[in-house]
Amino acid sequence: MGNYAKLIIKSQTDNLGLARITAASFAAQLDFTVSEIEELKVAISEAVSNAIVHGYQEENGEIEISMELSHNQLIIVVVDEGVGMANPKEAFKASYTTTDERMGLGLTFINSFMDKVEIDSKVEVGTKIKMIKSPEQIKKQIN
Amino acid sequence: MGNYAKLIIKSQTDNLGLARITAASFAAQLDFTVSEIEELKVAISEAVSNAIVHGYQEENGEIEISMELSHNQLIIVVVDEGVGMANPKEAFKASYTTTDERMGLGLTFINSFMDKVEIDSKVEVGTKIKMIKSPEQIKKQIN
Amino acid sequence: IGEIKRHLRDNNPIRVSRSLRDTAYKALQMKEEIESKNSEEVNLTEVAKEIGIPREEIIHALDAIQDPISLFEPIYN
Ligand SMILES: Nc1ncnc2c1ncn2[C@@H]1O[C@H](COP(=O)(O)OP(=O)(O)O)[C@@H](O)[C@H]1O
Ligand SMILES: Nc1ncnc2c1ncn2[C@@H]1O[C@H](COP(=O)(O)OP(=O)(O)O)[C@@H](O)[C@H]1O
Ligand SMILES: [Mg+2]
Ligand SMILES: [Mg+2]
Repeated sequence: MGNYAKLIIKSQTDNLGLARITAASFAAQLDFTVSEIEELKVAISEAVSNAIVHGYQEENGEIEISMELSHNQLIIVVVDEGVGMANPKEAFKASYTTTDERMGLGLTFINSFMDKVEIDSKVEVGTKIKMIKSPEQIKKQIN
Repeated sequence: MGNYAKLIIKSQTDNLGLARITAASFAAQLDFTVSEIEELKVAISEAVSNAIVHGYQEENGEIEISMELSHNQLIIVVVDEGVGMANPKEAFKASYTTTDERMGLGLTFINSFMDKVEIDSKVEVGTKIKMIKSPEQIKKQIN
Repeated sequence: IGEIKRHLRDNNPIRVSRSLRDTAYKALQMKEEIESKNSEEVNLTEVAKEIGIPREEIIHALDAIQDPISLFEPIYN
């Protein structure tokens, strides 16, 4: 197995920056461009803020962010043990949101910035979102 | 309890920068000055590289870095499950080292940059180093 | 003056210190420079090598000079 790291944070908005910087620093081991790193940071922010706002509904909880490198791929998994979702597929729809004042674009952005996204969620158990991205440069070399 | 976070990394020199930046971002929640943050980063680097070089002797292993805020104090604990030490007190002596090519100043730096340092170590079990630091600014206000 | 100082302190946490700004500025300048030569997007590792600053430090610096992403209106541009 390649390099990996895991960050566990309290479910607090304060910790968004921490999650973003840690994931981006880990990602920097691959040859990502500066803008790919920015995309990654947006994806992490959205996934972690979903865990804080929706998963734990701003209550106390822990969020686990696992990072792994495997064959020039970055694999990031964000897990919460919050309220979960009955139908995670639906959450991917653009502008789908269960919170009035929000825009429902978080998952849409995650989807467009990452190569592959999988959600696994169960009501009252929690949510796991797995996101994969490789540097564009590598993808070009392979093709 | 105040905010906390935990980072788990593979015992690889590649991950030193990750540990340093994660700890620095976490620490930024307190009013540390730029040079205090730099001091902190040196202390983390020394503790984590000791775990990699001495604890795991460059072999595979995991290092856990726990960070906690409590009453304006930053508490950082670095744990390895490596070879451990028979006499951790001795390790604090300036220029004490068990590796020829090293300078034996890591723990001396940690000691001078942090307010309080405790080592707990057991041969063949591992080593735990706890480091505490508060912003100078806060200490002045209290006195 | 006390109030201005407090305002500056409250709005300029450690994350946007002078040294972080300098690092971010150097990184962005080098990025532009390499990209104008190669007309291709440069990766972070190259920028880090050119300016002799570790990648993680550049990430921290670039993150610090951005406006914090709001939970309700994240930056989408
Ligand atoms: N970690 C999570 N736990 C529970 N529900 C979630 C989680 N992440 C997303 N959701 C659900 O998916 C919806 C869409 O998420 P998203 O696209 O980020 O939009 P928004 O956060 O603006 O509502 C949310 O409104 C919420 O109902
Ligand atoms: N995590 C650790 N596991 C085992 N031994 C350690 C650990 N940290 C420090 N030591 C011991 O303490 C000594 C002094 O450490 P340090 O002051 O950092 O100097 P140096 O790393 O240059 O040897 C090391 O040489 C080693 O014998
Ligand atoms: Mg969202
Ligand atoms: Mg040392």
